[in-house]
Amino acid sequence: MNSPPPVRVYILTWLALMALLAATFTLAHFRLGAANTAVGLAIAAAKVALVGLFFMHLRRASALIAIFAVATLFWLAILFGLSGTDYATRRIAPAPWSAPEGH
Amino acid sequence: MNERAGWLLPAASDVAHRVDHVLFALFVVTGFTAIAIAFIVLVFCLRYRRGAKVDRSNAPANKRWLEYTWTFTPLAIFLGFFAWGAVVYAGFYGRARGAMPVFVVGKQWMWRLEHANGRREIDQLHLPLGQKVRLVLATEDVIHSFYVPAFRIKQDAVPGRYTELTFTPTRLGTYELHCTEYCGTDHARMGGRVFVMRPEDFARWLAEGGTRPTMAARGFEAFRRLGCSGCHDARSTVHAPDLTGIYHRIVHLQDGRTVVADEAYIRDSILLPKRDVVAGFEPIMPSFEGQASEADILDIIAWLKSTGPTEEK
Amino acid sequence: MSAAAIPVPTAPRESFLTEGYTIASWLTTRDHKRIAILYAIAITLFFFLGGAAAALIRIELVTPRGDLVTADTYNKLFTIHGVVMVWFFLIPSIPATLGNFLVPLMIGSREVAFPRLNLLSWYIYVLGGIFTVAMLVAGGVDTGWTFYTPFSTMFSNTHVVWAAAGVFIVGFSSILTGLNFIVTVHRMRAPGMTWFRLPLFVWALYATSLILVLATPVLAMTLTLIVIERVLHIGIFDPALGGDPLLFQHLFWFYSHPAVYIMVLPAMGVVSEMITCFARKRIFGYRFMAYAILGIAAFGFLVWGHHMFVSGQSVYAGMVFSMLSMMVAVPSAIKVFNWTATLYKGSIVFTAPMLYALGFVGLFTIGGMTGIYLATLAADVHLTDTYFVIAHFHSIMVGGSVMAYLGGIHYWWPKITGRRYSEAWGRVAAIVIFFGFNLTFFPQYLLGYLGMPRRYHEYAPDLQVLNVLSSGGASILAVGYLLPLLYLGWSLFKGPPAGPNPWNAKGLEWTTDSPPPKENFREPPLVTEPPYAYDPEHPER
Amino acid sequence: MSARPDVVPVDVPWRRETASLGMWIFLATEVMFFGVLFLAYTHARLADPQGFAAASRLTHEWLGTINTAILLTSSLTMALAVRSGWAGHRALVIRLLWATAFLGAAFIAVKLVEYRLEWRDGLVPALHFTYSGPHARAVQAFFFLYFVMTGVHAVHLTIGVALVAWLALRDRDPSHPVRRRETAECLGLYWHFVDGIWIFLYPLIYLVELWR
Ligand code: HEA
Ligand code: HEA
Ligand code: HEC
Ligand code: CUA
Ligand SMILES: [Cu+2]
Repeated sequence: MNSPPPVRVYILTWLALMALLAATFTLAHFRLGAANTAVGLAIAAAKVALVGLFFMHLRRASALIAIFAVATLFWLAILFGLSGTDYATRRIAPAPWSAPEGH
Repeated sequence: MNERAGWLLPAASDVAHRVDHVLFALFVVTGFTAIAIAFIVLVFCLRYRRGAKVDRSNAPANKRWLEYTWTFTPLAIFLGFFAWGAVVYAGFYGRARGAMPVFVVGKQWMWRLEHANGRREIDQLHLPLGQKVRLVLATEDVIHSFYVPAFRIKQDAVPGRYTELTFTPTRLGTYELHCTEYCGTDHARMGGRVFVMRPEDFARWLAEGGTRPTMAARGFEAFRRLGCSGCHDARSTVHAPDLTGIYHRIVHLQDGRTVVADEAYIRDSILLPKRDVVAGFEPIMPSFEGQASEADILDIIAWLKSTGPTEEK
Repeated sequence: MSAAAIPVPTAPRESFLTEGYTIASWLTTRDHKRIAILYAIAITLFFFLGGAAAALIRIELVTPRGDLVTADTYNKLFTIHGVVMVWFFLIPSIPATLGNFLVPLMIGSREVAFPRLNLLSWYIYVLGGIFTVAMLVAGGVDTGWTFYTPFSTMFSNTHVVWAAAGVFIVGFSSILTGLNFIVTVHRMRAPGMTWFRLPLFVWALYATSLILVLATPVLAMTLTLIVIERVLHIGIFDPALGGDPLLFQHLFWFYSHPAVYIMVLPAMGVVSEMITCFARKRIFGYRFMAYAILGIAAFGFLVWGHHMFVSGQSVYAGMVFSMLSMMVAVPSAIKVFNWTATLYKGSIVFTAPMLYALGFVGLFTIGGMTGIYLATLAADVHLTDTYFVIAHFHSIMVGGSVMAYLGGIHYWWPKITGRRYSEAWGRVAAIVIFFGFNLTFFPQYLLGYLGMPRRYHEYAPDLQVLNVLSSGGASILAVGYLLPLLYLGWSLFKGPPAGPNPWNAKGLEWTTDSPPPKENFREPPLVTEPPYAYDPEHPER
Repeated sequence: MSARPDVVPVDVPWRRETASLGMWIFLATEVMFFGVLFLAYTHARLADPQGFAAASRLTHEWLGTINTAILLTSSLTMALAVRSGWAGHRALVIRLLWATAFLGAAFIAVKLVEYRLEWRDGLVPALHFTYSGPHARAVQAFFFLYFVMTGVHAVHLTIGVALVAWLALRDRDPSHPVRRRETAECLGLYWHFVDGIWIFLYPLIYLVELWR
């Protein structure tokens, strides 16, 4: 935290972000099946990582803050993961149902 | 009617006994532990009360082995109960071969039940002794829960889908039926009676009401028996169209035509699926020529009609 | 009494209470101690509001027929009882009153990290409360505190939107309190106050804050979706649109199960302080106790599906959640055993706070153990949504947390007000509450096993005896809760001065005046010893 | 949200970063807040992947892409504003803050144009929904989530723009130090977080089966 990081770092990060944006937009035009979504999300994760590390200065932040950042994502993973145990293993037989009058 | 003899709840199904065993074991283990803890606390409190002349030297502030003992012993006990409970629980949802289906529809604030032969009852359920029963539950409005304390069974009826439950009544008598998922004003009054009868009495009773099962109910069975649900369930991994409410819907076909899904279209889709392939789907549906009887097809159509929003309020 | 050893304490001339006497000086204060008192007043009001609803519920249930109130009124009663008791009383109870008052004192700080935010959180709480009371006046809400859809979104004709808004708002007050405590504990500790010198109360509040911060937003967004669905008639829980009502349950319990630990962890912290003090002994297994607190907080997030065993959730998910529920019970067991072991070779006095603490240990154990019944899949199928569940959670929340809260109020009363209360009355109240509790809720375990569903205002006539017992117990309980109001009120004006440390207790909060000065400590404390340096062989030290 | 360093008696190492720690914790709550919507999206999309693809084709992916670029750039200006604060360049700070606020406002403007187009096309569930092609149910679910998610995001961004503008105005006053300012740092964190949410929204909304 002594001297601020050089401006160059910021510009390079921004360029990388723009490049990734172009990449994700371009790749989406190719038919990759399920990989389309995977690639889209992976690139998004990479972009967020760049923003976090360089714009939000996670790279220079204290361990404590890094732990909080990671823990948050972990908790989100719990929400997705454990509700996933239900949705992944549930078989649904749809039944007729309609909303009441006025809905 | 007073089904509880003294303060004991009758156990009137195969499931009930198994659940009671688990509960009894829980009661013994926790009861013993609770009394033991209370006893130790009492002894300490009396013995080490302020002013009592006792040896207080070298009072320990921690002991590793003790901590590990009282970490892993409870864990082992707890996991034991988990495993036992899970096995019994799985039994509720096991394969229901040879089970007698009963359709249950919850509705604010009553239960409508329908037997395989079409006999309907409201807030009452007649069952033959010793016959395995499979309840298929649905609801017309909010979530309800079907609860027969004497059977120790309970299952929510969830909007938009069917849920199931299997058990065998094992004791003659009349038992309470409740709704145990809060469903609005008369939630407390949404209940009734379950009558477990001798099989011959049940057969007689069933014949009295001798209507045929509704076509839709049979269609639902056929839809599952023939394997249609394997592809057409919303959650199926096979990419096939959702058929809920298909009747009278406009369908876009692969070749650009649009048709209205009437009886003939559905019939063709079952027997000659390659003819009208729906836009956006692969033509993987096999023909059911020879497998699905004419009666099946009519039943299925009736069933599909009944899933529509406009039909049958 | 150890207080006899102290020369005849006099009240300090200046304290945070003498900083200003106007109402404005209270309503604009940034002093965490004054904010704690603002909270205490507000939550006491809400406790009696929730209690009044409970009283009406129990009176209705004296007879098996629904003769006192209509079905709709009854439904509104238990809903308002649940909503008020959970969100407006128990969740803020210990954290926002005792926690606000004590955390900075215990870590040797002059302030919380964000004093203005702290005051803001009180105002947000009040705003949420206003919404809730307005909703009540306008006619109430009848969804149950769980807001299950599609009932709440499409079928209820009551003020769901207002109720949800009230809870949504009060959630932000929780979040701000939690955020404040986390940063305070990380950043404001006095020199020498290392993590393993923190009192367990601080550990407990730290863990609670983590839960508040990570779970509450999920509730907030879920309630928002409920409101949108109700207002616009479209949403993601609507089965007619391919939505899933069970998704709501997942989201609700993702918050609400951790929330039950929000309600019990601070109580555990309070009890740990009191047991060591009145046994004059170091807490047994300090580190295990601290880890157990963190363990409960973390594992508490993994078990929410145990509220959904018969809901139509997949069988496998049910098994996963059942197993994880068993694991989260282990740290609780560790705590019970360590409290017990703390008594060994202690020098125990049975003051009022100690009676509350012992009551907590017993009733928490029973409530926790019945939690194990419910976590056992097959047993839960029979017991879920019956009075067994009601008895389970009241054991922990009323027998446990409310007991601990009252105990804590007694224990720190001399510190907060600078005055002593009547010990004799304190003990009487503790004993009345303990007996009232047992008489109220033990019959309910039986009722549950016998198959009496919850949220019923009518029931089978043969269950009347047990219900009458329960209602009788509730009236004793009501007396027990009114008593402290009287003698603590008396102490406020007539109680003798307490002196800085009437219990002869350890911990930084006892080293300063009672009531503490505005800046907490006359000079910045320096910590040199581990917590709870009690010596049972020399209880007077 | 301001820490009060003046009331802290001794400066010990762990007392630093008070406000930014608070901000990070606040962001944790925000992650969980949005997490619910992402979970709802995942659930609805897995229930009908084709429907979501069809719906995604009704969005304006070019506007979405341009908006992403705008927002990423605004993150750059914001980060540089914080950095210039550390370096002590007051004039630069103010200019960069205005640039950030401007880009944020531009994003919202584009978003409004998009909403307008969707209204015209009858894609606004509950208020003006006329779509009746295939997968109508899923399309409706998609657009419901679309409006909730982008709406909540836009609200966050609007708050961000207001705060950035406020800070830019305040910084003209020379009595405010630009150097050690946790307010600006926290605001920066918030801004980048809002950006991060959009980064995930972008592929989930605009790019589903774009090759169709
Ligand atoms: C403060 C509140 C609180 C706490 C701490 C707990 C703690 C626990 N709860 Fe409880 N619970 C609620 C409040 C709470 N609960 C509420 C409000 C509901 C109902 C909500 C509603 O539907 O309205 C509920 C409902 C509820 C259910 C769902 C019931 C149903 O609706 O079907 C379940 C199921 O698993 C459950 C389990 C547990 C378990 C396993 C614990 C464990 O954490 C308990 C661990 C503690 C111990 C086990 C005791 C100490 C241990 C020992 C002394 C060791 C020795 C013991 C043995 C060998 C057995 N709870
Ligand atoms: C957080 C805490 C909390 C607390 C402290 C309490 C406290 C009490 N609760 Fe409550 N309860 C809940 C949380 C809590 N409850 C929840 C979450 C539910 C579920 C709601 C739902 O299903 O949605 C519930 C539901 C619930 C029910 C089930 C209703 C039903 O399902 O039909 C019952 C029934 O006996 C009950 C009773 C009591 C009693 C007797 C007390 C007593 O401890 C209260 C004692 C206090 C007083 C009595 C007030 C003091 C005195 C006065 C105000 C003077 C006037 C009093 C008299 C004239 C008697 N509660
Ligand atoms: C192997 C998977 C599979 C099975 C088994 C199957 N289907 Fe299909 N079905 C499909 C697919 C894929 C389509 C869409 C392509 C087409 O129209 O052929 C389809 C289309 C249909 C349609 C037209 C749907 C529309 O939206 O217009 C109907 C009606 C239908 N099936 C009924 C049935 C019935 C009744 C059965 C059982 C007797 C059945 N299907 C069994 C895969 C299956
Ligand atoms: Cu139906 Cu409760
Ligand atoms: Cu729980």
